[in-house]
Amino acid sequence: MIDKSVESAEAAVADIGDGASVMIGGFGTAGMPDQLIDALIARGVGDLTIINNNAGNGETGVAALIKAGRVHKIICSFPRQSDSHHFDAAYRAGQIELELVPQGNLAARIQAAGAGLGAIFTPTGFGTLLAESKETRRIDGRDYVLEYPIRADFALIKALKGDRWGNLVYRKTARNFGPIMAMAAATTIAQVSAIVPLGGLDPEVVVTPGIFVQRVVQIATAATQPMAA
Amino acid sequence: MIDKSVESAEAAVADIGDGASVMIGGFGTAGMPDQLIDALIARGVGDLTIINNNAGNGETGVAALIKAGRVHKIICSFPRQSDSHHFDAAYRAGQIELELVPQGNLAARIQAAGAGLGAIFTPTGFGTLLAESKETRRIDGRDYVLEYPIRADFALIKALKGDRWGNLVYRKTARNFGPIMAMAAATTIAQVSAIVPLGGLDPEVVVTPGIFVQRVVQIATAATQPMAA
Amino acid sequence: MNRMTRDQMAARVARDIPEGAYVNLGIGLPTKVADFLPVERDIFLQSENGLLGMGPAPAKGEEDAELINAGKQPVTLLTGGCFFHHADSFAMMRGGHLDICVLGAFQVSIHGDLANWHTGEPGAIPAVGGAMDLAIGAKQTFVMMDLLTKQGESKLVERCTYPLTGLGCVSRIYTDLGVIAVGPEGARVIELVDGLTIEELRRLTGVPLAFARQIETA
Amino acid sequence: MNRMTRDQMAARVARDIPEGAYVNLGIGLPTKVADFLPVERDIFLQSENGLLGMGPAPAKGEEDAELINAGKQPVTLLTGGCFFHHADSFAMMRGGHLDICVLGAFQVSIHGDLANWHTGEPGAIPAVGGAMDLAIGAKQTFVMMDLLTKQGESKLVERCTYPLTGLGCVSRIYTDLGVIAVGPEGARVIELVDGLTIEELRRLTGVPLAFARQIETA
Repeated sequence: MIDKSVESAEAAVADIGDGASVMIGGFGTAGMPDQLIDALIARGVGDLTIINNNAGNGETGVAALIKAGRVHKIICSFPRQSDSHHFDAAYRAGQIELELVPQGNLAARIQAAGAGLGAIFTPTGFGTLLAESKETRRIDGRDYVLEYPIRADFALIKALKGDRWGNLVYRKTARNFGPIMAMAAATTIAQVSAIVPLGGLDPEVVVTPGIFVQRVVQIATAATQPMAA
Repeated sequence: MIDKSVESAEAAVADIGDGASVMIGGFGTAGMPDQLIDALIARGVGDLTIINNNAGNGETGVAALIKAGRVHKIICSFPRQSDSHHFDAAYRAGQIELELVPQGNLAARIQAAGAGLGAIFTPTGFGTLLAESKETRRIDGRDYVLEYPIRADFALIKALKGDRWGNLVYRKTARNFGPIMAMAAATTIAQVSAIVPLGGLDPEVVVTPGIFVQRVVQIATAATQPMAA
Repeated sequence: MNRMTRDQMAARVARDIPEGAYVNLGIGLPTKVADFLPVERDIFLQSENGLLGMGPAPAKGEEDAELINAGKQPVTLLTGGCFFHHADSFAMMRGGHLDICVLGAFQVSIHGDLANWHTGEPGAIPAVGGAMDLAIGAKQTFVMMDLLTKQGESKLVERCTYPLTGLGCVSRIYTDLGVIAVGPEGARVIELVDGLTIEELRRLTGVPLAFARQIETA
Repeated sequence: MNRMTRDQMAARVARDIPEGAYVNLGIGLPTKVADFLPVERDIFLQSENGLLGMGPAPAKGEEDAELINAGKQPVTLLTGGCFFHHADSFAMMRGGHLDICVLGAFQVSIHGDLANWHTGEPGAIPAVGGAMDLAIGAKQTFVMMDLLTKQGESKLVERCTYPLTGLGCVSRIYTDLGVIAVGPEGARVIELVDGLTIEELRRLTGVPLAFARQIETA
């Protein structure tokens, strides 16, 4: 019997080592797998490459990971925000490397990795600083930049429900990068509000098929998240 | 009020003209929008370029369109089957042009069109007849073929339910090419078993968001399709 | 002359959004356009973080941290809206499925080049988000901005000096002083606020400006 | 010598599929492998037309024309299975998420090149389907075939003469006469049917063959 459920966040991240590349789901705090990140911080590993849309908000999640000094490099689209002070400080101190990627290229490059493509020609960023020194090509009268897949050793994502085969469904805009990151990492670890029995998810509504998920850990949280004050 | 529902299959296809490129959903007969195709045949237009996984099965759908002599070219992955006699005859008579595409490249090229990519490097087909004279590149030690998007003027697809904004859900393996073709055509026309009131589809389980669908037509059919004898 | 207020600018943009349009409103000032879309019109607001059919802000106490917009503010979902993942969301932009996006700007060139993501100043931490995807992806890109900086410099320029977001992507600029079409043929003024003359606008911007045959007064 | 029956070949392949494997069984002979997978093992069968967790054929009268496999035959879905669209389905292959695919073949070279989609004969209508994606996408590609054609020619060859499906993609061949590993180092025989000698196999195939230190008898 295959059972991908793991008893704790600590056990779920126990093989993430120094220097690993780790995709982390979430757009701001929505969909951010805080408990998995806390477990990763507790493990004490460092020199991580993090792929996330942002570079931390406030004091939790990716922000806490950066604050703890564990992030060598971050690949993201929107680091600077009103509450990205931990990233800002680390960046200004030269302690963290930044690869800035337009958000849609970030999504497309992650999806390309999951789908086994070697590279894609995307129109986004053509003629801008973010395409400097990149290969370009005019196709059918439009200009494109060649971009390469972004893959990772691990993906840490948050979903609403999962089952022991790793099937996942998400909740509202917390879905965001979860489904594509799950496809692009060698090992995908999902924290879910509830692990349901096999058959508890309608086969028509599964968003992430279990083939893309290696571990599922149940973290009891309220289904509806109150907004932070 | 936006209402994308159309009263009949005839009205839904009324602006498809001679020489149009038309994606048609379906894998074999599962997901094939037979009534839309019948309406297209009745319109009498010809010289069509058809994009479908197969090249017709038996006497209905794409097979009927080919039999009626309306197809100038077909882009597909698996034309020859035990029941593809209408295609076989047209092909042997030199009446139809065939572009054979590996099935995954067909899907990826359709998805690339929907996503606005200019081209993709795919590993499938490298070193084979189907990549002859195509640009190739070695990336990170693996060989890839450059493939271009496939887009179309129209997509005819079949879904289970739709609403007046064009949101769609599918049924079992009839989903197949529907969601990606909907994204890759200028005008997507969906035949559904039922048009439900707005709000009748759970926002978490909509597979094709209405932005990708221009017309929805209700064709009453049994929810469960009996197999042909 | 009468400078338009931010609300007036938002109402002006809203007037140009037809029923049935799929629209993305950028972070900041463009978000305000939503308040001026007539409720009886079906207009589909897309948010890059994965929702279509975005509704207004929720009532106090009804906020849901997992139902937010691109600016990470709480929103609601209209009946008939839906959720999807980030690759599909940006396929909607890059694939040309959005009819209109409305963005803020640091500068726009008379040929429609846009600069709105980075001042390029030393020490500034850049952040681009979905701006580049939106700018080049939507069928039409509108910009909403004050025509002049606080220092009185024109933000409509012959050539952007700030780092670009996209080339030749903007078709129309809605400003506090008027509405200007931009593109391959250069800039053409469509509307002017009451009391502002063509000559005055030429002087304020310092760029070549053509004028629509019949200029409306905003 | 004892040629293996098709059922014996299918059972032999099934023995090499571990619990938890994600597997695609090609059209034709490979489909039979499903019948020999132990029911107590969780093995995930993928079908290219958009399902994971494929179950056995339905009972007579329970067939559903919208629940079919890649061969367009009616199947069932196991509890815990799910549906998805074609781009996601082929991402599972091309992205390296499938552990094993099992395909039929016209020819396999000692270096793992595969030819299984087209005879190349004049007048033949080619059809490729998902064969090329599967062959190069799965982590391991197994081939199931009779070692010899009806005319007695070896289908294990030094170089394929039929049009290729993929280069160097096959790792193991399950035949009616034995099991052979192929790859960059060439072909190595792992198992032989009872009564067949190494010399005889060399003669039948005419290709260079290495032999595992301890050859099992199938």
